[in-house]
Amino acid sequence: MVVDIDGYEGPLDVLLVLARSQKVDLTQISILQLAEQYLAFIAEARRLSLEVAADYLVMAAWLAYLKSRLLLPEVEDENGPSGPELAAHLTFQLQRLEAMREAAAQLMALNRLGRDVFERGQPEGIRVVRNSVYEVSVFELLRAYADHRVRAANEPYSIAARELFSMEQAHERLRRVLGDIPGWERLETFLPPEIKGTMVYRSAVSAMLGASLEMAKSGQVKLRQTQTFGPIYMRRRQQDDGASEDG
Amino acid sequence: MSVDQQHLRMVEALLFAAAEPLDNASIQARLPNDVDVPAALKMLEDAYRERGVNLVHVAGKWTLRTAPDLKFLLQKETQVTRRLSRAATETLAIIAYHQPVTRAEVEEIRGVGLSRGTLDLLLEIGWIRPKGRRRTPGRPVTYGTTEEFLEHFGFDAIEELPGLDELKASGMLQPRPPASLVEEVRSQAATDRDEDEEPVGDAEIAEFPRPVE
Amino acid sequence: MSVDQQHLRMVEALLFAAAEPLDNASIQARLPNDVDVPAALKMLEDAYRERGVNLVHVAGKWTLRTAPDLKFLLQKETQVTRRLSRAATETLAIIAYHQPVTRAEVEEIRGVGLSRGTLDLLLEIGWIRPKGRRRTPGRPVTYGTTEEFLEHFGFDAIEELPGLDELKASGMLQPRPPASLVEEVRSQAATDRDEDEEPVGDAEIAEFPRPVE
Repeated sequence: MVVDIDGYEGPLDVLLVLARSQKVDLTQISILQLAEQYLAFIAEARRLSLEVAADYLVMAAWLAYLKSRLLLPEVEDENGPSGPELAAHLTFQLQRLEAMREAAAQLMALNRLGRDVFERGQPEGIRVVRNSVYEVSVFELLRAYADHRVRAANEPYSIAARELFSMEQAHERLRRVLGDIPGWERLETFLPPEIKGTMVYRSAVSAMLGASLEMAKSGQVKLRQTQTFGPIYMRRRQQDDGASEDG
Repeated sequence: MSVDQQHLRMVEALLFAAAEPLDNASIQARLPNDVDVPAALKMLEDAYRERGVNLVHVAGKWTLRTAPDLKFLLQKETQVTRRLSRAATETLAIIAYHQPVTRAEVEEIRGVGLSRGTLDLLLEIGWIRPKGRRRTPGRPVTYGTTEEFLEHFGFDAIEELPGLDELKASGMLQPRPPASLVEEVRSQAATDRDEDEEPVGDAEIAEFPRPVE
Repeated sequence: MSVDQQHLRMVEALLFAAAEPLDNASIQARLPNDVDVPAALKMLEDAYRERGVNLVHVAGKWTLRTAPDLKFLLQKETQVTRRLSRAATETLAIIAYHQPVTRAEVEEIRGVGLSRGTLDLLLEIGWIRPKGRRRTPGRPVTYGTTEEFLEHFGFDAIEELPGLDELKASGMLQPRPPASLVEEVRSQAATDRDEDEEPVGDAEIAEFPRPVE
């Protein structure tokens, strides 16, 4: 047997070719015989060390199973389709594929425009009255999006800058509200009220702390924290304040 | 409404000048209101029937085309049309006969995966297009044929596909085999079983994927 | 040498399909030797004399032309269909896939600024329209596609546009894109629509060009 696995369009195609070799109508073929033919075909391909694609092997395994189901008497009340039902489905698939091949051949043999029949060679340009002046086909629309995506996928990925509260913003804000602080206030109360979102809030708290430390260092504010992880209080530095009580 | 010689001349001129098949409305829109366009088209269709050029109805529109029997004269002139691969022609036929149909369904019918580029090519030629989505899990896109497909192959409507009725009647366009086929195969299998005495090795058979769905 | 009906049909088909006027010699070259081409041309010229299309002799060659008195029918053809530019097609595709989407978002997705006319053109054609406003600083207007868009492209609903995975499966997306971006963007868009957007009030619509019917 000559095995030319490259020439086939998948396992169903092989089966159809083998089925035709039985020289009977497709409804009359012996699925059992067909299964054996196919298994022999695959065995031969492997003996010749040809590369056999996975789907051909899957079909071989399935046909071996089907063969066993067909040889055993039908069991009543079994879950799932019976052997003959499975075999019928395979016959059906073969018939359907053959029918579609014939349909394709008939279609291609029709009198086709530009090959067998011809339009006017020099039309003056009358066209169907359309609603839109601009013309784009579905294909062009999809193509445009696909091309765009392909281009986008090839571009280097850049990480967008997160929206965070910066030290500069904290400085600016503290400077602005400093005059309004008579006594000790929790540092968080100086946060802008419109801040939402965990990440932005956390960045604002740390920026605020950083800024307040800088301002304490330059002598503009005083800070106090009474225990580890406790709230931090801040107030404006006053004339009579000493310089060494920061916590 | 009437058809006189001048009306026929007008419709004829429009059809000759047209760059593509024209529908009734497009012809009517360019003509005086009193022209009975359908009647004029019918008369022209008859007048051109035996000529070297015929008036034909494709995709619900009217167009003039050279008579099919003269193709031997004209084919010499044409550049070689791109030959479609077997996979592409089969895929086209399956889409035409089974539409609307999903990519997975095409693959199941052919029993093999569609290589990339096959659908793309048919989409680009303009013979198929996405039609909608199947109401099944994953809502896959379905494909169907276009007007360009009808125009290229000379169909007025998709119902004119060759052999469509027979295929429908024989159940070939259904997803499952007809009951009669199951019965036939069952009796065939019984015969095989009686004839075949070969013992079955079923040791290595556990669970196998079914080739369907 | 003779002229019968079949010869006339042949000459007629050749003249009809020819992309340029033909001279006697080139017609003769394509026909069987026994066809009397000059006689056939003379007969066809007579046959077409009173018709909507005439066989005319120009610069020593033969061609079919619309009868001069019917030229007015063709001149009504002022509405020339134009192709949409690549930038506009891409913008339209992005709006279709990412809607509702702001101008700035389109620019970000395309990675290039939108020229002033592109959105205007799409609005004027009537394929896109303002859909609402984003609840973000500046309250930018969002755009989406229209009924006319669906009609033109033959979709029943915007969900019928093939997703990225389907574009890929069809072979349109050759290199592999980041996984199912469209679905992400879609669900994001759906969320945005619900949470981030308020409908455009009538007063606001007034500042935008209405889609042309």
